[in-house]
Amino acid sequence: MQNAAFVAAALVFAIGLHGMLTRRNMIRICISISVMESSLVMALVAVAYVPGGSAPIVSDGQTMFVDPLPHALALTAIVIGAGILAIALALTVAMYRHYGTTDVLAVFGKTREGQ
Amino acid sequence: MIRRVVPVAAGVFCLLLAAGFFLVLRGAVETGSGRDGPLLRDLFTTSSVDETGSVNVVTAILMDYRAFDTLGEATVIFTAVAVAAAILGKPRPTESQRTMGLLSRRLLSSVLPLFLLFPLFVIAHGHISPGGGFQGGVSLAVLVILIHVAFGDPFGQNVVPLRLLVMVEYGAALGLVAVGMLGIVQGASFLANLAAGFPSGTPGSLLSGGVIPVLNLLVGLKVAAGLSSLYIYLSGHEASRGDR
Amino acid sequence: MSHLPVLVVVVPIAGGFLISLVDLILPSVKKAAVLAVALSHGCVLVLAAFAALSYPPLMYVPGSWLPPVGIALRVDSFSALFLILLAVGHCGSVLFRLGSEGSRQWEGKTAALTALLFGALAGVVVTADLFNLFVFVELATVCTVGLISRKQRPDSSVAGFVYLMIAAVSGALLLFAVLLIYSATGTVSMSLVAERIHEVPAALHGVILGALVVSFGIKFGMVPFHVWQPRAYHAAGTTTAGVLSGFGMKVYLYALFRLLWGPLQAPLLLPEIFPVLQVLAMVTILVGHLMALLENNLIRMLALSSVAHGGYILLGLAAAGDVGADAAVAAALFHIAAHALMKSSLLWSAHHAISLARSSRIVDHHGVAREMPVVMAAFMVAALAIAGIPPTGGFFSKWLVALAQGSLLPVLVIALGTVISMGYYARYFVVVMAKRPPEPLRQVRSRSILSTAVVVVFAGVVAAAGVAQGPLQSLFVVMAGSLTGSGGLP
Amino acid sequence: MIPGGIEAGVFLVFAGLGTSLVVLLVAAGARGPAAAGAVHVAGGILAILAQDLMTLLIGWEVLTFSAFILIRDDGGRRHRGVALRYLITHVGAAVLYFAAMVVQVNETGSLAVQVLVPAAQPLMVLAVLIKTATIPLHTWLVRSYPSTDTLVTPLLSVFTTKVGVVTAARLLRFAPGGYPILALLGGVTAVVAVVYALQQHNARRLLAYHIVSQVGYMIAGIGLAAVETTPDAAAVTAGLFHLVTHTLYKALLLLVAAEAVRHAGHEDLTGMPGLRFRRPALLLCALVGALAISGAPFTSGHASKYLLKGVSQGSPVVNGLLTAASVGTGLSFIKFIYLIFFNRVDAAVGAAVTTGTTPAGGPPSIRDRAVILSILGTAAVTLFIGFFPGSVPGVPAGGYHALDASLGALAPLGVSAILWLLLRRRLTRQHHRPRRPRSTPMISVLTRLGRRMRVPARSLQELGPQIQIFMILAGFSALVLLILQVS
Repeated sequence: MQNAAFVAAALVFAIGLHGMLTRRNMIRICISISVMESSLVMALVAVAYVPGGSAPIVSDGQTMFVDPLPHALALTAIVIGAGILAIALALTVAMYRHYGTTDVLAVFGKTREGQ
Repeated sequence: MIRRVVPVAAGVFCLLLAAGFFLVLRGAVETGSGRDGPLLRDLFTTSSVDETGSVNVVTAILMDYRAFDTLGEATVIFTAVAVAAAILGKPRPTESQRTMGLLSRRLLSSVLPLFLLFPLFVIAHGHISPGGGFQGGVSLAVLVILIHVAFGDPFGQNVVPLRLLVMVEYGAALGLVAVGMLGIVQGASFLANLAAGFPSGTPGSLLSGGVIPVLNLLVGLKVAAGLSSLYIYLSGHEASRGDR
Repeated sequence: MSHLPVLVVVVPIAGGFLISLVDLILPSVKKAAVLAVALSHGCVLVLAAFAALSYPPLMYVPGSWLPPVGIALRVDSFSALFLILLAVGHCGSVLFRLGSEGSRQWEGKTAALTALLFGALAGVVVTADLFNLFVFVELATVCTVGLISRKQRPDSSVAGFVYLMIAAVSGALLLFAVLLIYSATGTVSMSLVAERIHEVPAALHGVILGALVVSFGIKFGMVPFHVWQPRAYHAAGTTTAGVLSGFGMKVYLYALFRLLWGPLQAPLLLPEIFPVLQVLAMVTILVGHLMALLENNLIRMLALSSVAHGGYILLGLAAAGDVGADAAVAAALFHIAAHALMKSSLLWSAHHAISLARSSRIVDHHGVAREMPVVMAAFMVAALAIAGIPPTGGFFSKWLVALAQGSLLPVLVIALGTVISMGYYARYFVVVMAKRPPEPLRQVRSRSILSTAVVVVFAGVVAAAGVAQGPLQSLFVVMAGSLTGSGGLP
Repeated sequence: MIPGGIEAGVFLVFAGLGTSLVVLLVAAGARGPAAAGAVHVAGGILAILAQDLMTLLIGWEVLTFSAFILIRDDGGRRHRGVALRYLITHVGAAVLYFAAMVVQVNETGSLAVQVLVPAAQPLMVLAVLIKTATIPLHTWLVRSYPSTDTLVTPLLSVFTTKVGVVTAARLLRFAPGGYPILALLGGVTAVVAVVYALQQHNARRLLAYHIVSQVGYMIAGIGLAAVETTPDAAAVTAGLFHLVTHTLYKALLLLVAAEAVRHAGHEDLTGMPGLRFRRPALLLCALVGALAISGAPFTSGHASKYLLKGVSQGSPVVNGLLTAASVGTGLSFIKFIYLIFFNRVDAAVGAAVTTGTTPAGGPPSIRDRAVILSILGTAAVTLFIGFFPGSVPGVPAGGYHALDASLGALAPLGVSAILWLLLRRRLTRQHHRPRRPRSTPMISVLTRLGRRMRVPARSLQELGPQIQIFMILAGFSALVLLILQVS
């Protein structure tokens, strides 16, 4: 069960990384960054897994809980990822306004000429 | 040729890395499960209700045990909005009145109050049920975004002006710090909860958990205001050069 | 008083919020607010540093929760140096900006972002919790991107985007390492990790170490992870580049020191890493200097020189591989302190030259020194120091780093680096001291005494540090002892 | 603090000659160079007074940077390049010194000035060879010294190379396997530089090559100290005594050259107007200098060369090289005196090569008086040392003026005279375009390499962010694999 989640996390990581390395559209790169970070969140959640554990909300009769700390860490990591994604998108918008394209290599070529 | 080879090579590279990722992670978890001694999760789940007054252990960790992290991440959102504002400049709503169809608008206007209710519930019950400030705040931001999408930017700006959002965000951010300082004023430490003498209430009821509900509310407001202003910055066009 | 470790983080963060609010509702007092925030942060930092020096280490637990469940903050005499540097950097940069830029520059978010950046950096210094470290590193990243691309120029957006992509990889590696540490040891508190890390198998330990080294290597510009740096500094402008290179980079190096000696116990458990780091440091020095030699843009040249100097500090770190090698850590600390002052002084005095010549290309700076002799004299003193010419502080820090090396090769690399750096600084001197500028310079805007004074004081302190190197060195040895002596965290 | 023995003599020369040359600069109205020159003198004095390696290094660096300013001061584009190369070369020497110092301190734990440990010797040898402009590392000297103001060159000639010699005398005993490599290098330098000097037609460049050659004598003397057959103290004394005498007469000759250049308005020896007996005092002083550098009896140069010959008895190769160099030196200075004072120049050619400053005319200015005064003073000191070598502190008395010694010194000069008669036409032929010495190979290789690397270095930066991310991840994988390998 846990291993399956790890495999899924690893695959999502590979997908995100592949997108980051090969895509030229900046919005896709932003999405890839986000996907890559989600894979770590998935791994965090999978690490927290305890066989037979329930959600960490204490109520009567429950004694087995999954590990709550990674959940809290995952929440924080998600929010931080959202902040970074927002800035990446803002930069994409700014560059689109200047250059009229979201192709990262084209933008790079233009700044090289500008220097 | 190269265009075909590069993605494949990158794919192989990524898969290799992913395999390493998996192996290492499994090795780490096996090492951890082989370790004896007290487990941190038992520490949390057995004592968090008494120590924080919050039934939801995740919220207890976020808003009490590791509230300092939460201050940091709230600051990240704050900073992200500030950076987006700095990069994109003052937004101006689009001239065109692009809105959704009439039916959707009518439906939305009757459902919107309910939409408002849900995030508020999530925020208020953050310490006794799944949810909390972040989740509620994000839902609240969706509400604002929905107004913009459904009724057009000018209308949305009229209903929820950017200035108001920004003020709410700054106010909530300062409020977070102020609640933290309250702990110091009370003679305990920064962001202290029950240790600073705040009443814990009955665990499981709405008014319990010391400052946790307050923090939830502040974080919820901050995230809601931050994310919706981010949307406005991203969707609005830059005031054109001639205006400056 | 006992709340100082948390105040060094909270004051600038609250200050950042406050500056934004003041900007919105009462713009007329913004300058005063910025100055007040910087000065109060400086005061808190210095007080915290001195408190840590007199009775180390200072522990603090926000929310009164002790480490297994809560986050601990920790200030010892090793972090005291960095706190002082941050105080100098925050107050210095704000004073410099106050003196050097017109009122137009005070609109926008720069001031708030600077305060938040220094808050985040202080957080990295004081925290004793791995995940908290991640949060503050990411906060610093976000502030850095904002400062890089705030100018709304196309090339600054590109530089910001590149930095963001690379920082995302760096952040992912850091989070990955934290995740591995948590799964393997069941805690994210540095002191507890330090107690349990020996149970972790060597292979896993190596992966964690590699991830952390690369993650922070990206941030401080270790070759070959440095490629974002010249572009980013060029886009950020001299004032911000001075902050990032002078003070930001040092904090990431601090984190690397802290992690290697604290939670990872690398000198005890994985001493094989240090020769690897030594090779990386030598490559960093040579590549940084050589690329700076080829550069014809002043800011990019200085940025690449920063890369090389990160290598010197790393060389000190690598030499400290033996347990208790306080001398090497002290040498690295000396170089950190000296380079922080030298590089910010260089970049900030370059600010004047660039605004005078309206270009950051070196060839456009003909005759600049004749227009502003005091600033350029400060530049030259700082350049002599950074190249390592005795008797400046920069020379003694290099000397101590070289003395700590076990073999001859790193010493020769240090020596070669000095020649190359003297080459590019001398080329710049020759240009600025030329007689006739080929084209008329801009009408000199009144430079305030304040910004000149900041530059001159920084350069002067570095030059004078050579005279006081004896006591300084013993101070740094004490600081290093608190990192290595107790084997890390208590 | 004040050193004893022959080093006291070096100190006196540095302080006395340096100060008077700075005063000369002040009198000549060159305020900027005078200030830098004062710093230069201070650096030299600091170096000779240094009791530990660190202070000595500081002295080196002060000398380097003040010399950089002195050379660069003219501001012409070519001079800037020369000054830059000077600076880089000397910083290179200083960092070799630095590396040697690190090794020394690591092994002994002490910074005191003493003979270095064997591991540090090769580094310091390289540093000293650069500093003393030993062939083939001499190009910085012959490029930079002739390009400054005529009155600055004497000042420059006093310190930089000489401080290198003093450093060698204090720190170096380099003879791996019993071969006096340093001494041989010095001897070869003495000969080769003289051969180069014979080809020169620029007054100051000729003298610059003679500095290289004469410093080769000193290095030969000091290098012999490492050989077992020679007593250390004698060899070092001989080398440093030659330093003292050479510094004085080379300053004298450079000042004479400055006067000649002022008269001619240019520096081409073959186009000098032939002063003859219009300036008898100048002629006499020039003769004193030329005889001294050629080692004629009863001159200071003879005394120091006599000591050098004494210590080089043990190694005939060095002795032979030094003698050959003496022949060349004599020949070169016959040419020097002849061309300045007795040449009948073709008026048309003379006018054609005349550029720059106007020839002297009218009543002598303060500058002229000051220059004459310095020339006379230096000549007097040179003569005094020539007659009473024992008066220099640390120098053994007696034996200099004995018949066999004098005849031994005259023999090479006789050969020079014969060669002069044979080769006069070739040596004094007019050259309109003298070849400039080529750049140091190290620096030209570096600049060429830099130009080649610029394109790939930049394109790597501009390839786009994804390549960089790939590099980061590949670096990460490599690092982890490496750690796993070693652990």
